[in-house]
Amino acid sequence: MLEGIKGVSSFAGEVDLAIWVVVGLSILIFLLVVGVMFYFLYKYSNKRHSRDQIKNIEHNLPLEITWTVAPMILLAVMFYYGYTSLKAMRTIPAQNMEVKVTGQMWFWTHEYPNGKKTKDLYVPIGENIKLAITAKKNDVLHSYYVPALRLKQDAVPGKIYNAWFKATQTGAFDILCAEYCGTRHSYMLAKVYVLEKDKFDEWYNSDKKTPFDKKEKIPLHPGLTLLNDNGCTGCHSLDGSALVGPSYKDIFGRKVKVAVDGSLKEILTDENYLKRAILNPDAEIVDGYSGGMMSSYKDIISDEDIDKIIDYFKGGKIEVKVDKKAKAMAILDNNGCTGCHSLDGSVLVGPSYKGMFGRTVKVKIGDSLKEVVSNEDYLKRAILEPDTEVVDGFSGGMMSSYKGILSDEDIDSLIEYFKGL
Amino acid sequence: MSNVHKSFYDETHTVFGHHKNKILQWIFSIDHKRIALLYLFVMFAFFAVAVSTALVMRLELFSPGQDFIDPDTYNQAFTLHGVIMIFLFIIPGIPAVLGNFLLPLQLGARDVSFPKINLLSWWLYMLGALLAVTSLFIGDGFADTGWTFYAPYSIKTDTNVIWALSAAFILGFASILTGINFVVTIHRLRAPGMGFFKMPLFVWSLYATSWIQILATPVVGISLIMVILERTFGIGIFDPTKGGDPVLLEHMFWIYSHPAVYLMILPAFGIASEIVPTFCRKPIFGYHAIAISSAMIAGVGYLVWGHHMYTSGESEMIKLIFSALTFFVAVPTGVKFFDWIATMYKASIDFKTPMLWTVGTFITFIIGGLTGLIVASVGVDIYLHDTYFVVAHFHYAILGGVVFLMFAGMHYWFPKITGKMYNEKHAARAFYTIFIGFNLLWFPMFIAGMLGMPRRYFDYLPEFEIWHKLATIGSWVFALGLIYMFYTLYRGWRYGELAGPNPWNATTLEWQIPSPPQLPNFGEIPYVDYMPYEYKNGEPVRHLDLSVKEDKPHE
Amino acid sequence: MSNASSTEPEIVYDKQGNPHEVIDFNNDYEGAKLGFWLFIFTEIMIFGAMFLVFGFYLFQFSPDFIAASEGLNRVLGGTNTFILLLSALSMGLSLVKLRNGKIDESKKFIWITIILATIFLTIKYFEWSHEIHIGIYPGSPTLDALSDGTKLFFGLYFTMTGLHGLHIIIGIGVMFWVLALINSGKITSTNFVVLENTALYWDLVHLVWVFVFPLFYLIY
Amino acid sequence: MNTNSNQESHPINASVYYNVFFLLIGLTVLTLLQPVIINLDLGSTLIVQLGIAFTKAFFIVAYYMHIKSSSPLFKKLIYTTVVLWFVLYGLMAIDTYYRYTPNDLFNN
Repeated sequence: MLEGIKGVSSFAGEVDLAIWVVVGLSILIFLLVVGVMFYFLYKYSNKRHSRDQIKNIEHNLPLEITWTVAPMILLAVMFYYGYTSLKAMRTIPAQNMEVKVTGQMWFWTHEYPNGKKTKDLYVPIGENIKLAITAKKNDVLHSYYVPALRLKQDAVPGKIYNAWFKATQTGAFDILCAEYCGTRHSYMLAKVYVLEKDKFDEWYNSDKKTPFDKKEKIPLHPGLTLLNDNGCTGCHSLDGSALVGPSYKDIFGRKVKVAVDGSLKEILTDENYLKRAILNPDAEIVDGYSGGMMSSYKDIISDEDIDKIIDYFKGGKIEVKVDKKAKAMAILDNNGCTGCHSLDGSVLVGPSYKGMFGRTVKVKIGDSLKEVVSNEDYLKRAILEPDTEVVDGFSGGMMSSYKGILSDEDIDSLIEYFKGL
Repeated sequence: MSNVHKSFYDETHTVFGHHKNKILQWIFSIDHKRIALLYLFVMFAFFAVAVSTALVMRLELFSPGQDFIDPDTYNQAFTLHGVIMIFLFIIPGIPAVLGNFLLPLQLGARDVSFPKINLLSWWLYMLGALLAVTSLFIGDGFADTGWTFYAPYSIKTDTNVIWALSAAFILGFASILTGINFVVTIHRLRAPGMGFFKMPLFVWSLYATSWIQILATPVVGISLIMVILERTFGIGIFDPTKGGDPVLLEHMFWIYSHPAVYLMILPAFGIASEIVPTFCRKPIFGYHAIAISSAMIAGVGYLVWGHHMYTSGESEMIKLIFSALTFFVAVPTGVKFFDWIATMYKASIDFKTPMLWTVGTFITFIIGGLTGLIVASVGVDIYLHDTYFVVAHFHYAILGGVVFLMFAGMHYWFPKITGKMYNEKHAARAFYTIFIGFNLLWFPMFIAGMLGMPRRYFDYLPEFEIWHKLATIGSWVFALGLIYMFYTLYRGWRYGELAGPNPWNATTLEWQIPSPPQLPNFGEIPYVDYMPYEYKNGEPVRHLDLSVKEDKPHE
Repeated sequence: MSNASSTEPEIVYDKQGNPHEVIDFNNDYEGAKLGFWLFIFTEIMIFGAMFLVFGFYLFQFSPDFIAASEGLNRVLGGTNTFILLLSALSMGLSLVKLRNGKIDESKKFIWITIILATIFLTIKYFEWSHEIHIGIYPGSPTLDALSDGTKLFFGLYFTMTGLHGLHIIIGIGVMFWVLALINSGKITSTNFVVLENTALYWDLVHLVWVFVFPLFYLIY
Repeated sequence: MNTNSNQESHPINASVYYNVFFLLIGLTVLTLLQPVIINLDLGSTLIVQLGIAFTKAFFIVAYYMHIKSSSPLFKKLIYTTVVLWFVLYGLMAIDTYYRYTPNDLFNN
């Protein structure tokens, strides 16, 4: 539902005033001009005004000057109100919360200053929200349109344009796409939820995906929480990339060369080694990294906690099943996948996820048709290079590659999730 | 009436000399009157196609949700509707049909300056039309970009965008050639004595129109070529992944396409300026003001394109400049309307069908024009941009302005073109049907747009349903009215009474020769040292007989 | 353009009895020239629009454009500038000769123009093939790896010089047609508007290059 | 054969062509030498180069294209087109300038 025409942003008043002024003046001009015309048509019809009564009037300079100048004054008034409403709309207060809005084919993403990403926009009432609106670089034009906020700004790929608003009323208001963007243009919908300040803050500082989530966020492995809280992840990545120190990925149970007092030695990273590495990091330095970067965590992390961390390294996982499904759903939602691929078997722009895994499909490679089994490899290719194999009956060029957007881990969990659908 | 000399239906000259074959005599004719009729038939065929696509779209929108076409088909339908209506119907419409037919007749010339290029224009027009039609049936079908071809969607989509772009480019070229032809004709071939301020106002409007065609069309032509190059070679100019700026294409597109709407409306105003004095039985009020305002609209209309782009991310400064310039265009337009209405003062108005159409158009176009002021106001437009309000505004201005006046002109010059008369009573009823259908179709869209219904939506939120239902019902009434009108005209053409050279007692030169005109137009060319609309007590001051006499054959 | 049938001008008389000539559209020199000038305006609008695009990106990517301009071959570009200058002269002289009744010399100058135009195209061909050889052409992997400004510079370079080259090719075709018309006696020392319009067209081609050359080759 | 008096308009002279040709050669040499003689920044380069280009264009249009000796109509048409382009470029320049620099109205 479009939540009414009532303006709920701080500048809606100015815009509405401008609308009423220009519409009112237009109606006035219309009535005047058409009224005079009808009066003449009636009075000087050939039934009432015969030909010998005609007066050939061809000029009247004062009259002509009047009807050139008088409209200019009215037009100047209309222009002025257009200007004031634009000014109110475009003067962005310096104090604001900046939310990044990214449009992509048939999905809006809102990113908050603390990194939270949502499909709908959640804002506190009475605060200045600055929107930095853009579209994905390889995507098309969209337009961010919130009628109730009197806000509209095109999202142009590769460019960032700003808009702002201050909501004056709580509630939910529609976001529509106003610039034609292809097949599901009319379904590129989302909502702005204007919340009370404390409710917003509570959500904003929580792990909850949306303020209306009843469920707490899926708990992290306590070991990971410890790593996060102690700043370990600032230097040790979780995804295998080498930062300042070695990554935590697959850290347990591998063979590494370490430098002990200047000589190299090969050791197995077992529990003991890892414990030593946390408590006395400079004693054995993994080859390729330099010592002196990490300080000892003796007396900072308890033995008990270290065990938890090592359990995490071992790959100990909790609530894997629930976790995976929710995670996959979150990935699908946050990347707009469900805008084009349904979960229930109905065909939108792309094939449905339901029954996707394991089936045999015909795909177009170039101009030729080929049958492939939709297995892990195929699905991975379909996510990373969507246009090389297009499923028969669908058109290419609709989906952009998710290379660099989804990590391998994300893709794996998606495929895992598809298996169960 | 042509008992002295045969009409142009009976004889012609073609680009190859003379032919026995009737069809070849038509499609290779270099007679401006035949070329006008060639345009007429092709154009109305395409008009029928575009109206049908619109009816299909309205039917789909009758209720929310997907009913009988899918979103992709819908997107192609509105693109097809836009491309045909804009490039194949309205832009060439009045200049190529009525302009071609009447310009030499009103000037007292025997043809346009370059008759062969005139024929070439029609062939280019046919080529463009053919490309557009062909692309419907191959590959992924007609382009689905909307007639605006905004990048990067026009670069990414799989449909036959290149075909549609090439078609638009070729049609633009045809329109340029017509424009060149007209400007040269007006400068060179006026009857002796006829200064610029003694020309009929329809000629004035065609003069302004032709300049827009010459100076604006090349800009969009080259932009379309660059989109084609973008798709084939990836030159990067409008492609954000290569650093290009899609907003630049919007600029270049509207540099042409905004003047294009003045290109559509100016000749229509010219028609009104012909009809109003004829049926008021008195000289037009403010001849000079109307003539100069055409030129002013053309000139200022060139500098307002940015008002299509208030939300596109253009700078605030330029928004305000464009807004001010846009309001300024309203002044000469207003002057024209005030002059027409002032002509009605102390007149003796004869409500024949052409006058009915003209008065009806004044109502609809004033609504279209005033809503144009509403969307010219920056802050207001940001709310209304790309909603149904704009759709309704555009159709009130172009359908309710240009096309209605085109119909007025068709009725007005029908006896001149065919030599016959249509049935007055049926023609008037057809007008009322269309007028009611039209308002029922488009007025609800103003309200839907005000409530925030975006355009080009295949589906809509449920609270807009009532407005869509009303509009769809209106579309049926409107379509019925159109059929009624065309059928009345067809009956007139086949079975109507002979009309005589000057059924309306009008004053301009085309009424001083037989209907239908003879091949060389004029027997002797008059010395025109008088104003075009001179009436005394409701009767034309001069009655001339300029028909080609038997004893004085020309060529 | 010429119509032998209408040899006598049509004269109408005003009230005072003064004669006024009715202009015959079949044989209207001034009209033919005006028409061609209007066509030239459309060409100016086309190239003007391209320069608009060029300026738009030059403003945004000046450093990239300057660097990319450095990579173009100024010797070949400069040579081409002189060749076009010469060809514009020879085209003009052919018109002078024709109007003075020296048909053969006029034809000779048209041939010189055609040869110069062909040399221009040959040089352009070598320039382009060198750039394509080192992997610089729209959509090439080499170019895609470079900065956005460079991509746009070369995209515009190929589009604009390509469009200009296309005009030269059309010009050569028109010149052959003009030669045929002279041979068949359709263009004479008194009926020369086709050659004059061809000369106008060639001057336009030259005019465009006058702006293309410094903007692409000399902004570094 | 030709009765249309317009055809024998202005007299035409080869020496005009030669004079303009040498003038254009001179200007072209200047164009090529500018980067060698003085190294300017982009703005000044554009002013110098476009200045020379417009001078050349003036001579080409005035003499090679015979506008100098044509009827006033042609001159008026050319002024109109040139003015139109300057206005168009001006409007685009205003937009580009305000869009890509932090000087736009309402400071955002």
